[in-house]
Amino acid sequence: MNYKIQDIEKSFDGKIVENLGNNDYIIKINDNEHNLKIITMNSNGIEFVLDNKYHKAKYIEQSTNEMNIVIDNVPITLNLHTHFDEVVYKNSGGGGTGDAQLALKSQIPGKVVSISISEGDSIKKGDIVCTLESMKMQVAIKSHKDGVVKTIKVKEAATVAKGDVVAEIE
Amino acid sequence: MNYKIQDIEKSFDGKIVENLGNNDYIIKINDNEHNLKIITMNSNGIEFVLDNKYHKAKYIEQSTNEMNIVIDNVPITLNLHTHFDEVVYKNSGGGGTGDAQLALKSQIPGKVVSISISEGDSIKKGDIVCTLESMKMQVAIKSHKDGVVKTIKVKEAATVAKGDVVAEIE
Amino acid sequence: MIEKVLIANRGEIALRVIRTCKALGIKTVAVYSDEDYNSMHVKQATEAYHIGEAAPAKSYLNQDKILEVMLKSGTDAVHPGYGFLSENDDFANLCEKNKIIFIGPTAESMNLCGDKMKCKAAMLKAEVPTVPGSPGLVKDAGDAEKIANEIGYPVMLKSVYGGGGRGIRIVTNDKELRDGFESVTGESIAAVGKSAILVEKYLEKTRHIEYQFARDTHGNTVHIFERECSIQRRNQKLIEQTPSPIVDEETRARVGKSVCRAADAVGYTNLGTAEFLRADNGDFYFIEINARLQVEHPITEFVSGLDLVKLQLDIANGEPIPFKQSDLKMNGYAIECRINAEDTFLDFAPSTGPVPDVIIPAGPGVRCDTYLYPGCTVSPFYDSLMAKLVTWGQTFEESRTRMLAALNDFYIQGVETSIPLYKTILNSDEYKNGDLSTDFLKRYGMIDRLTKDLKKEKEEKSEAALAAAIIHSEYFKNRIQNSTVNNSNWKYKLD
Amino acid sequence: MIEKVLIANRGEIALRVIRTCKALGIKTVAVYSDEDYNSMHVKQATEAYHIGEAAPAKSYLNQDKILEVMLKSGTDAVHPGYGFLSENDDFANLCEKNKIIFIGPTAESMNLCGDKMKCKAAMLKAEVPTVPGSPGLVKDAGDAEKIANEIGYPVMLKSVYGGGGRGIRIVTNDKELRDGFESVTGESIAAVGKSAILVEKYLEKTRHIEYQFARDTHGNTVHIFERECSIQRRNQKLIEQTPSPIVDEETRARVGKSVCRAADAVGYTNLGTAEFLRADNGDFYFIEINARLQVEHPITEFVSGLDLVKLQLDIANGEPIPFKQSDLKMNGYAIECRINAEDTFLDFAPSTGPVPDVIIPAGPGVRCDTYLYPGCTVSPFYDSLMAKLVTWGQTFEESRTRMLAALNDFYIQGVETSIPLYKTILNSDEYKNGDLSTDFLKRYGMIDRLTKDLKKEKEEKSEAALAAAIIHSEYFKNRIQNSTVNNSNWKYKLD
Repeated sequence: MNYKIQDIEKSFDGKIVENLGNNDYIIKINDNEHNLKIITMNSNGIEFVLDNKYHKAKYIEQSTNEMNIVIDNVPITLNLHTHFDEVVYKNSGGGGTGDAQLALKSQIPGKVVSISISEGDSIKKGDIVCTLESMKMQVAIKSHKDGVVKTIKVKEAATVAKGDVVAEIE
Repeated sequence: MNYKIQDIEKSFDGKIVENLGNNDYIIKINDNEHNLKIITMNSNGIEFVLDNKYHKAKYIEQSTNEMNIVIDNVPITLNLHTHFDEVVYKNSGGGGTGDAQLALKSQIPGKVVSISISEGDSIKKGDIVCTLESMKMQVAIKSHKDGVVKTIKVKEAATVAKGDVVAEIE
Repeated sequence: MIEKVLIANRGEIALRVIRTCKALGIKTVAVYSDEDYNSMHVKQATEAYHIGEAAPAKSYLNQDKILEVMLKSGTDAVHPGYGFLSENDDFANLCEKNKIIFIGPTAESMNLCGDKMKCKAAMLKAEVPTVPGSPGLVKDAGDAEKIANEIGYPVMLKSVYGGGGRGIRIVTNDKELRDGFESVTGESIAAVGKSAILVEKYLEKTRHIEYQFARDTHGNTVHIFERECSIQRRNQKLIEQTPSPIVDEETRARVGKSVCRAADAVGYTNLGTAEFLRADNGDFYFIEINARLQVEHPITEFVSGLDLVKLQLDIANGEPIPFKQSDLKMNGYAIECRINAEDTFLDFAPSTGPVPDVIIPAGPGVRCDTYLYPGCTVSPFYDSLMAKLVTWGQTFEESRTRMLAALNDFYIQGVETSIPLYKTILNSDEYKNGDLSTDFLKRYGMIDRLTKDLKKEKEEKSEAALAAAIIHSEYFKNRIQNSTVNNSNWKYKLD
Repeated sequence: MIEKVLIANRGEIALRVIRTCKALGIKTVAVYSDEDYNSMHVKQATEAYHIGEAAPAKSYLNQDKILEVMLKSGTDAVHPGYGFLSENDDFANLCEKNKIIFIGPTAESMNLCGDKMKCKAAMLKAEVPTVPGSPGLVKDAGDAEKIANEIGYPVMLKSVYGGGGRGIRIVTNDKELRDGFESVTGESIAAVGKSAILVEKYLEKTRHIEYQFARDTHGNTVHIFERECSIQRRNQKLIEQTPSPIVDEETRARVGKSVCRAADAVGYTNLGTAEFLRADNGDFYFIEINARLQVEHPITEFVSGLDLVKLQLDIANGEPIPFKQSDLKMNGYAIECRINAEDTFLDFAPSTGPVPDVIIPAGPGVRCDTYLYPGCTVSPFYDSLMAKLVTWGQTFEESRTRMLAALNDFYIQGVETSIPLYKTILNSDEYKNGDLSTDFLKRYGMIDRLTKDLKKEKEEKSEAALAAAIIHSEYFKNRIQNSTVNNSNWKYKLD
C-alpha cells in the first residue's frame, strides 16, 4: 500500500513481507526491511517493538483514504492509497475540508452559551457562529467560509462534543 | 439472607430494602438501614459509597454457601445461608476441607522441582509430597492428612498454579 | 485540635490536602458534584458527601450545602484549596459564625487583601513598594503630567472602567500624555458614560516573582523564599521555579523582609503569597496577596523541606510557627509544570473527555500531584489543571533534565495536553539561561518553535507510524474476512 | 564519555537506571526474556533486545548473549543493577576485555570483596573491626578454648561444612566449649565425612547497619552515611531507614572513617556498601562489602540529595567524585519498605500472577520505584520485589506517618503483598522507639500482632463486605433470570 504522512514531504510504500509466527513479522517500508514484534494489539491500539524500539500506537479514526493515529504520544495523519471502499465506512463526517464543506464542526467540547446567527443569515468567513463554555473559558466558534446559514444544529445550553456539527453553511 | 463472616463471632441478616434508582439503594443489615450508592460494578467487582464511605470490593470466588471477596484490600470470607443450589455451581474444587477432602492443592504457584511420593504410598499428615520453586525459593507442599496416595497430578518440571490439585490422598 | 477536615474542593488539590491529613491521622470529608462521583478525592477521603449538580454554583460554590455537610459530619475545620470558595470572605465568615475553623486568614484580613485600593494603601504605609503611580484617581491632565514626571516616562494611563486592553494608553512624554489623556477620557465616556483615570509606571519585560509567607495567630511572620512564575499564557502561570535565576541571597532577604511587613500590615494569618512584578532594572513592586494555598506550593516544599499543608493546620490550631526565619535554608532547585488539558494550537482551548490510559512519571526528585487514573474523565465543568509535575535537583540543570525526562514519560491518552509545549520551552536556550519574562511565549516565538519540534518528532516517528498502519490494515483485512462487518462502526467490531 | 548504557537487569532497578540515563541524555538498551516482553523496562528504554527464555540462566545470566547485544547495539557501558550478574567477576572481566565499561568495581576488586577470608584479612590490616574470633580454622579444642578466652564467652562454634543452622553450637564456658567441640566435630563428620571448625564471638540482639560509600579511580573515598536494615525475614531486608536511631554524629563519623579505609583496602572503585553487625553494646563489626548498587539506595538519595546512579556514571567515566566528605550533610529522615509479592502467613511464600489493577502512592516526600502497572504480571521466575516504597520527612515521625499513609494508599490487585505486615510494624511502639534488631519480627511477635490487626480490620470492614455481598447476590439474581447460565463458570458470564 502507498502512504503519505501529513506535513511530511515524502511518500512511503509499505507492506508485510512475512508473518514469522509468535507475533513476529517482517515488514518492508520503501526499500528497507524491518523486524516487528507485536506485544499487545486490539482494535483501539497496538504496542510493538520495531527494530528493537518499543512503540505504542492508538488508532483514532479511519476513513477510506485517511487514518489518524497517535504514536508514542505524537498524533500523525496518514493518507492511504488503497481500495477499501467496498468495506470501509467513511466516518469523518462530510466530504473534505475547506470551502466545499457544508458542516461547521466544533473543535472543542463545551456548553453553548450563545448563538450569534440565525438560519438564512449571510455570513463571512471568521464571523462568530456561537460561543461555547468549557473549563471556565468562553470560546467562539467561527465560520469556516463565506456563505448562507442553512441550518443551526445546536441550541443554547446544549452540550457539544468535539467534532459535533454546529451549523451548516452553504 | 443470612451471613456469617469467617473469624468473626457474629451473624448478620442482610437484604436490599429499596432500589431508589440512579444506582442508589437502601439496604438493611440486622436492624440498621444504610444508604448505598454504586459507583461502578461488573462481575469482578464493585465500587460503592456506603453511608458516605467509599469502598472497593473484588469478588474472588463463590460457591453455594461461601463467598470470597477482597474489600478495601482486606480479604474476607462470607458464609451464606441461602438456597441457590439449583443455579450456582460449586466451583471450589472438592467438598469441604480437612480430613474428608481428597484433593491436596498447592497454595502457591511454581515449578515442580521434585516429587517425593509415589502412587499407592501410605503417608502421614505433614509429609512432603513435592517441592515447588518460585521466585528463587523452594517450597515444600505437605500432605493435609494421613492416607494413601491415590493419584499424583503433577510432573517434574511442570508449572503449577495456585489452587491446582497436586495429588489426591485417600 | 483539628480532628476532621472537610475539603471544599476537588481534583488534585483535594487529594493533596487529604494526603497530609492522612499522614497526621486527621479524618477527611470530601464533597462531590454529580460530575465527580467517580473522582479520586471521593475514593481517598474518610467520608464523602454528594453536594449537587456539576455546575460549580450548584455544588462547590454552594455555601449552604457545604455548611450542612460540615455540621452533619462533625467537621471541625474546612480547607478551601484554591479557587472556588478559597478567597470568599462571606464563606470564611459563615465558618467563623458556625465555629468551624476556616484554614486560611480571617474574613476581615481576606477582605482587606481582596480590596486593591485598601491593600495598596496598607502597603504604602508598611513601606512595601507598589508600582509607582497616582495614589488614586487623577483630577486632570495637569495632575497626570505632574505624576508622570515624578515617576518618569513611559507611563500608562488607565481608565478604571476599562478592561481587556480598552481604555489603556502607554505614553512616553508630556505631549503624548496630554493627547492620550483626552482620548482615554473620550473612549471611557463613550463606552460607559463616565471616566476616571489612574497613572501607573509602564514596565517592560517584567518577571512575575512571588513569595510564600506564613503568619501565625501570635504575630510571628516568616517568608519561605520566592518562586518565579514568569512563564504564562493569558496571565495564567504555566511553569514555576524556585529559586528565581535572578534572585540572590541579598535580594531574597531584602524583599523577604518587605513580604513579612506586608503580611503584618493586613493582619494576615495562615499561609499566603505576596505577588510582585520585578522590573528589568531589578526593582520589585508588590501587586497583591493571594490569600490561600497556591497551585505551585510544591516547589517551595521541595526546597524548604516543609509540608505546607501541615503548617497550615498547625497555624489553624493556634500553634506558633515551629521554626524561625533563620532556621529556613533553601536546598536545591525545583520546577513545576502545570499539566493542563488544553490544545496549544487552538489558543489553549480546553480539551476534555475520558482518559482511558495514563502513565504517571515517578523516580528520584519527581513528584506528580494529580487526580488522573486510568479510566477517569477530564470534566468540562472545572478548570483544566490535570496534574502538577514537579521535579527537584541539586542543581538547576538536574531539576530541568529530570523534568524533561518526566515530561517524556508522562502519557495521557484521550485529551490534548500542554506537555509538548513544555518540552519545547525547557529545551530552549532562553529558558536554560533564565531569560524569563511574562511575555516569554510571544517574545521568543515558542508556539512556532513547538510547531517545528512537532514536525521533527513526526518525521522521527513516521516509520513507526507506518508500521502501526500496516499491521492495522492486515489485522483488519483478516478480521473482515471472518466476520460480518457492521460498516458504520467497524472499528469497534474488531475485538 | 558514556553515551549508551545497557542495563543487564529487569524490574524496578532497570527502570531506576533508565530514569537517570534519560535525565542525562544517555541512551539506554534494555534486554528481556520471554517472560518480560511486556515489561515496563522494555517500554522505557531507547532500545530493547530479546535475550532468551524466562529462566535467568538462559537470559539475564547469559553473558555471551548479553555481550552480543552490547556489541550489536554499540553500547559503551553496562549497568548490572543488583542480583543477576552484578557481583560476577567473570562478567566484569568479559566487559573489560571487550572494552565495555562495567559500572562497578574492577573484576579484581570484586573478587577480593567476594572472598570472605581474603576480605577479612584485608580488613584486619586496615584496622576495620570484624567479628572477633579465630583468624581461620582452629586446630583443636585447646586452640578453640584459648581463642574463646581471648574474645570472651559466649562464643559460637561453626563447622565450615555446616549450613542452615546445622553444625553450630553456642557455648558459654570452657566446659561447654569442650563438649560442644566434640559434638560439632561428630555431627560434621557424620554429615559430610570431614570437620573444620571456626570460633566466633556470639552476638545477641544485633542490628544490621550498613554504609554507602563511593570511591573514584583517583583514589578519593567518601562515605554517604549509614542505613539501618535490621528488620528482616530469613536474612532478607524488609524495611530500611536512615539515619539509624542509634547512630549519633560522632559514631557516624568514626565508623564512616573505617568504611573509607575498607574501600581503600580492597582497591574499590564506584559505589559500594559496607555491611556491619552492630552489637548491643555499641560495637560495630564489619561483615562484608556489597559490590553493587543496593536495593535500598533511595533512602540515601533522599537524605543526601544525591542521584547515586549519576554518581556511578560519573565515576565510571573516570571523573573525580564532585564533592568532599565535608560537603555532605544529612537532611531529614527516610524509610524504605520493600513491597514483596509474598504471603506473610505462608512463611513468606511467593505469590505470583496477573495484576489487573494498581494504585501507586505519591505525594510530598513519597517515592515509589516499581515495575507495576495495571495489567502487568508478577512472574514466578524472578524475585519477589515488586516495588520500593520510600518516604522522607523532616523528622522521623513525619517519614513514618507518611509511610503509613502511603502503605494505606497502595493498592495491588491479584497477589499477596507484605503491605499489611509493614503497617503492623510501623504502628508498633518498638519500631517507633527505634528498638530494632535482626530478630525483630520474632522477638516482638509481629506475625501474631498482624493476625490481630487483620482480625480487627475484618471487623471494621464487615458491614461493607456484607453490603458488597448483598448487592452481588441481587445483581446475580437479576442476571440469571435474563440469560442462559453456564453453571461451570458463571462468574465470567455475568457481563
